[in-house]
Amino acid sequence: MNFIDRFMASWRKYRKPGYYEEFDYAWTMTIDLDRCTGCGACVTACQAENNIPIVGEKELGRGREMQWIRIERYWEGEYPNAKLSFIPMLCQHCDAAPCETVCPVSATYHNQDGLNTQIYNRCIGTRSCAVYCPYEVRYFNYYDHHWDAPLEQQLNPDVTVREKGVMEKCTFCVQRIRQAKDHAKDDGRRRVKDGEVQPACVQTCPSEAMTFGDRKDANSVVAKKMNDPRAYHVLEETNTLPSVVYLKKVSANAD
Amino acid sequence: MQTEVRQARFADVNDDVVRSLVVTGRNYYIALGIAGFVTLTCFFFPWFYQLYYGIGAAGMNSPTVWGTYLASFIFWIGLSHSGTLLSCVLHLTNSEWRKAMYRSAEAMTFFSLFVAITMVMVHIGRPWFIHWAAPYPNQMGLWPNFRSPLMFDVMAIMTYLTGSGIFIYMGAIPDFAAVRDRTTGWRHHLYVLLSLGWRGTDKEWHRLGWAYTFLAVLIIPLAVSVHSIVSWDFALSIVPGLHQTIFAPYFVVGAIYSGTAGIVTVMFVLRKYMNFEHYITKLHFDNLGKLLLLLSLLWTYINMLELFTGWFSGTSTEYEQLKYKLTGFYAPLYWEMILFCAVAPLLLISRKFRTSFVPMLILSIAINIGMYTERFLIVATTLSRQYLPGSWRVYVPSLVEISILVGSLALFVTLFLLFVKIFPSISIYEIKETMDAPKKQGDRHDT
Amino acid sequence: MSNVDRRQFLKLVGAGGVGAGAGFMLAESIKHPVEYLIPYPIPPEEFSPGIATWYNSVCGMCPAGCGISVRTREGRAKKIEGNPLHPVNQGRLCALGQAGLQSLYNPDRLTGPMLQSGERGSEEFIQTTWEESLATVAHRLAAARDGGKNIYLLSEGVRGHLAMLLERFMGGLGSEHLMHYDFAHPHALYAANQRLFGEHALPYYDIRNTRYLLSFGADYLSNWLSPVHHSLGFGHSRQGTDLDRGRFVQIEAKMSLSGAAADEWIPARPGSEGILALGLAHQILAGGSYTGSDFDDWNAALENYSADSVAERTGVAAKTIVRLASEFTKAEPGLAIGGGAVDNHSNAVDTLVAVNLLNYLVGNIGKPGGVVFNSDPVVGGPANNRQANFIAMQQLAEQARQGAIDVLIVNNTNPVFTLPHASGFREALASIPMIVSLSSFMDETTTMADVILPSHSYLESWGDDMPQPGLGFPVAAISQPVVSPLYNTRATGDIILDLAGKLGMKDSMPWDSMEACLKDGWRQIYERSSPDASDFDTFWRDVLVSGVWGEDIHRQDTVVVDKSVIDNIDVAEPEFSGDSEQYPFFLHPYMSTAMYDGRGANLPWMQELPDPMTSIVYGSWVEMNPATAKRLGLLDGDLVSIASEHGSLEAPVVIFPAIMPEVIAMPIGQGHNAFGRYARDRGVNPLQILAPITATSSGSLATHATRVSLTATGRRAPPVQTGGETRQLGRNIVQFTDAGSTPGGHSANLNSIPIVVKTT
Amino acid sequence: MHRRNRGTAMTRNVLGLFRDPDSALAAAGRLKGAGFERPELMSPIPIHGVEEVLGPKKSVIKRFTLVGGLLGAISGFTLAAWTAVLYVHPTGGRPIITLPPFLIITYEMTILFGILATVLGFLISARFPAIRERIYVPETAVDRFAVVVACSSDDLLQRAESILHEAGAEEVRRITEGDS
Repeated sequence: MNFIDRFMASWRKYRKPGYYEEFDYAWTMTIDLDRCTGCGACVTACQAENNIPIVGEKELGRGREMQWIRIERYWEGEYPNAKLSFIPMLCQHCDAAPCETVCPVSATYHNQDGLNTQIYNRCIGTRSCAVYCPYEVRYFNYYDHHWDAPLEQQLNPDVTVREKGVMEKCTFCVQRIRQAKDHAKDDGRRRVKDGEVQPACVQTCPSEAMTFGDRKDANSVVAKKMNDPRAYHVLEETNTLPSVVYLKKVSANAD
Repeated sequence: MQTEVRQARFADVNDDVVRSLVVTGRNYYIALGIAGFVTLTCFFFPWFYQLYYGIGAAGMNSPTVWGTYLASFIFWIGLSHSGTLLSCVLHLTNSEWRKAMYRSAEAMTFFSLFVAITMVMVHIGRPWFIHWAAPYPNQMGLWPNFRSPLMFDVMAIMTYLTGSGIFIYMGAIPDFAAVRDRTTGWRHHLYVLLSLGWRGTDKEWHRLGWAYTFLAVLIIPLAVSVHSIVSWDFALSIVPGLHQTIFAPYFVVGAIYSGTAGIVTVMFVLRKYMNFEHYITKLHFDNLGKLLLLLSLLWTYINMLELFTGWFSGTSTEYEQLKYKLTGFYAPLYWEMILFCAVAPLLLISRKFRTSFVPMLILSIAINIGMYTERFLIVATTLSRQYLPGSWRVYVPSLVEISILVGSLALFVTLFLLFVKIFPSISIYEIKETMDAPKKQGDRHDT
Repeated sequence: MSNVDRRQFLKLVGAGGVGAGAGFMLAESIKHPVEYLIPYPIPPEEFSPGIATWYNSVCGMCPAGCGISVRTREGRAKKIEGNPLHPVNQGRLCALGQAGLQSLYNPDRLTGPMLQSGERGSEEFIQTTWEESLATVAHRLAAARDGGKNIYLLSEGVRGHLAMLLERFMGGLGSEHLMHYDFAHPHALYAANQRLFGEHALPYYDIRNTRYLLSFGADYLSNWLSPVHHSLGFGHSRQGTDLDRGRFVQIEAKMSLSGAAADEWIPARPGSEGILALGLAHQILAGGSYTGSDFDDWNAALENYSADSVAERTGVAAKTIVRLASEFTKAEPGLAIGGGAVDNHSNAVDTLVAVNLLNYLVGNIGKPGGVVFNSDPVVGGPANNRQANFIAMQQLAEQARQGAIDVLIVNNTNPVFTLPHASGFREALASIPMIVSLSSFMDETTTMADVILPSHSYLESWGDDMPQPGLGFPVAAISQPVVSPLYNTRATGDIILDLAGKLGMKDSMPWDSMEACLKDGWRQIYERSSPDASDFDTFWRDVLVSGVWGEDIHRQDTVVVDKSVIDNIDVAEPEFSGDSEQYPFFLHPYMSTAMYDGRGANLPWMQELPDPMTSIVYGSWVEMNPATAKRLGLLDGDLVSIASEHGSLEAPVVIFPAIMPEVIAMPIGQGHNAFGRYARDRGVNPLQILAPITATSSGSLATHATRVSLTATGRRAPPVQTGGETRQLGRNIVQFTDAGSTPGGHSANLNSIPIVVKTT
Repeated sequence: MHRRNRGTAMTRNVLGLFRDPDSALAAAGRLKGAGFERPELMSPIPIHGVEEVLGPKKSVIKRFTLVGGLLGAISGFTLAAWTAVLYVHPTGGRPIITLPPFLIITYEMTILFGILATVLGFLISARFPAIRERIYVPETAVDRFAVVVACSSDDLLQRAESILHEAGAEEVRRITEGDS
């Protein structure tokens, strides 16, 4: 009887969907498209922070760019009323991530921070996650990349360098999040303070279009921004429950 | 038909089959040599090159991370649906005409599965870790992710490989016994082992019959599930153009379609070069032709459905996908596929066509080219046109990919050539069953 | 906010990976920076491996002078971020600034002093020692000085104490020929300010607090003056306040990054922007909001700038002009700025005067959200009066051709690349007997040098900086070495001091190192600032920790425009080279964040940073209107040859929806034939085919005054693009709303530029 | 095949070779009728109607298949679910034990085990592989049909021989099956 109870208990536990509501954190990024100028500072910041390889002209020509965050550009209208809009596109760290379920070896899964993690040394390179991702933000190492000496001296020791045949993507600068949590622990705090940790892109954004924080904390900036009427998810219809929230651009002919 | 076969006597069957095994002409060695050489140069060499430098050797790019390798994988899996599945169905419906051809058909299944699995190895980025996708206890305490459609694949294909392997072997035990007594040297020993000491007693026949039937019953749903699962690799994604409920039947039909066409090709070759004219006859081509016609119609129907879904959905993603398929970068391939797989097979309406060998051969090859194109398009068109237009990019296979595709064909041929020298490539006892057994007062032909 | 005070410094010290150790490190590094900044085999105890150390310094990638915090681990620079304490960029940084790491660790850096072995431009050099090379140069300089021959020093635009050192050095050599050369220097803007406001300096344009920005061609978000600061202001004005959302209007012939960010992009005929500005001024006066005593004078001066005539001359609809004028007047405050193309037409000064006039007429001079004048730099000399315009450069070339120049010292500037062929500058260099280059890269100019004294990267050297334009209040920043020198190079200041020593200028330059010089100079700051730092060393250490010093002083001056200026206020028709039949197109060369004036081309990150507007990486291209392309039967990726009276180039076509049909645009920065593996032989340099037309009364090169012709080559060379389809196809990826503005709320004031404390 | 008949005498058998299945079957029937223990038929092709003559045979294979299938179903689901719990990898917002995919795994494992069990059942019930020597005449693999009957005594041997001859056997042999 007792056994049955225990069994049923754990059965119910493991049958429960949406476990991500019970994670310690729910790291969230908001991107205000009305502020974004498309300058690309975030792109370079990410490359510097995360040891993203220099792919080279030839490989870029073959469509193998490696930028965990990229600026997509979309034109509206024709001359003289053409308008250009930018949208930074990075891993959305979806709570219902299509890429996670498809990986046969669990190389990508949801961790306790609510991050969509990519475990490089577990990846066997089926590339299915990249296919399943509707945001096209997973990048594959088609070759072993190298840095012309002494460029490699710049490599960030907190981040690994990926080998060929491995999928990689934005991590929300998990190394910084870890560090922030350690500091919090050192200071005897249970949780990381809002604004205590920022991914490289958010940190550098010149027009302060991006904010980062924990949406579980109702007072956090991101939580507030998520209540902004302009807040929306890209590709809402795919129901991936992204952790990246965009704020609508205010259209020119508003007034 | 029967008239043709009646001339041959039981003994001749044994003679023919044993000859096909032990007597080996120069042409065979030349063929084997060429096939082996091509396999080595076009398959293994480029593959090792790719292993060394990375998947970059192939032409895949950022949105289109899947390419011809996966297309080949589906293609070979599809081809594998010829044999065993067909053979099982025909066995359960006791269709006489099956018996001359099912052995080689099943062999096709087995080897195309084998090639398909090697294609997976070629496809993935770090094949040296492929064992991580197998469920085995390990010091990491990590198990594969059984939620993944790719894991369904692993399980299904492994089962299918085992199943069809056992099926083909079990059906061949009596034949092993038959050739065992006629061969010498290493062959004799080999067949002694393979035949397990078969004597052909009524009890053994009885048990074999039962087991064989059970296997057949088990393998039919298995085969269907295998290709459904392969289709789910795609359909379970949310990629516009792949995320479709029709995919499972679509793939299964496509698989049987290309598989049947494959059988026709192989039949032709066996008949021509292994002197099985007596056993593989117009009858078989006629029936296979009818089957092909049916399948092509089915296939066309499902294709039309797919187009309709795209058009009817009205969503930008699906609609662009459709437009791209019909008029985009890959459109020529699409229309080539339609021509080969939907239009050309209509010729099969005429019995004359069905029963003439060379045209059937040509058609069957055309169909499989078309079917390969289909698989390629399924991967290429959809992946290069996904949700974010900003990341659209076309994909063109690299030389390495093409060479590996050719090489995989050669690999298949090599394996098959080896097979026909070890396995009785037609079933002796079932051929005999199709001939009418000697009657008590039947004419006594001298021994 | 008084001085950026110590408590904030200490907060910074306490912050993140820096820890007390860093404070100590900094204190120590002042004594012997080199000893403490080596990546050690055996780290000393106060240096714990795995703990990042942050150093605040000044970005050297462009003249904006942003403050940076460099993250170092085990003595190696890992990441450059903005210095949160620095009021210019407040912790933010542009792409180019972050790529500074790659100029430090660039594989093509010069590793030691070299002497030319082959003939000029052959790039054949032999390694030598500092002693030898310095001796050679010193001897040569001494000889020239004593022989009364001409010595020229051509430097990048330097500020602070380095500028002062150069002044004294040239003074000591008895030479007047100290020239600063920056390609992007807004000469015309200075001249315009001189004419209208009577001061030869840049004011502070307070984009942050403006509610309506009228930008005449100024790409203020990517390269104009201080892009990062402007971006901050842009973001804040857009969504940062409870006030009405700031509205941005961009007037230019080709949509720039700022144009894309703007709410309204208005194409105006090239060179006619000034006329448009005057047209607006006319409307403002008509609107009657201007109540100055000189109203009538203005009215008279602007009478023939009615909306219709202006519309006819500029190609901007009359009703648009009226609307803009009224919006601009109503906005509180509105701000008009001019730069970029506007700064580079033959009538640039007139135009910019007209633009400034708008600010004057709506009375936002010296107000938050308006034009605020800067006080003089606190240390070092004012650097801008040394800036050499195109005419000066041509004179230099002329002098050289006449053999009147004996020694030319080039400090880290690359005129051979940025000046048009027509200037004959490169050839002129050939006839200078002795050229010394202090560049740290083998750029085009350095290839012409006889002696190369490679200078440190800015991340290896001491220096200080007063950002130009200032922020309306004095700011000074220290740049300090964050890593030990990688190679056998020396800081520019130290090289100058060495030479000075060898030339016996000890009395005017008594310091034995740049650091000493700085410390000396900063004593003034210490003294003038209310010393809540107990003693100078504490102050100095705090300054090093924070990397920046500021003071809350504001000028309260009112501008009165002179009658004479008013009377002959006018904008001349722009002058172009080449007749409109043979050369039907206006060439619009533009700078980008990544390449700037070409200095970004040797940084892989910048080469791989997709151009925001076209997503192109590596290489050059020419942008044209779809209609134009259609008319010429050109497709994306077709290779065309662009010919001016002074040369021709080949580049692939990129069809660009937001450019005037008679204008074609080309990015500046590629087309190096030296400058390292990443830059060399890649793309083309549009500057080289420019006509040597100068802007009247500023003498700067009118880079937009060249007409060109297009001819298809029949070949294709599609540029490498990272982006695909550029339309949304109704997929609502970028979504729009009109519920953007939230009215009401407090008014911002200039002093409250937030000083964010970094928490990492 | 002479090798096959070496060894010390244990039981003696009579073997009759026929040219056609019907007469062989008839002969077998007569022997059975004459009270011999169940004769054994050897043929190149399965002979139909054996059950009618020599009585029905029962095969255990179907039980094997059934048990194997069930076993497979259980172990399949257990494998998926238990390993998922063993090392929890939350993915895609799905529950840890996700039924639809796990049922597919279950399905495949059911069939796999079913197949293996069937084979096992076949081997066991048909007494394969043959370790010990068995009576065999190679002609039966070609076009002859043999009836083998075990006889405990000489007169039984003769009777069997005579019956086979009457039934029209073209050849009758005595085979002494021995231990090998």
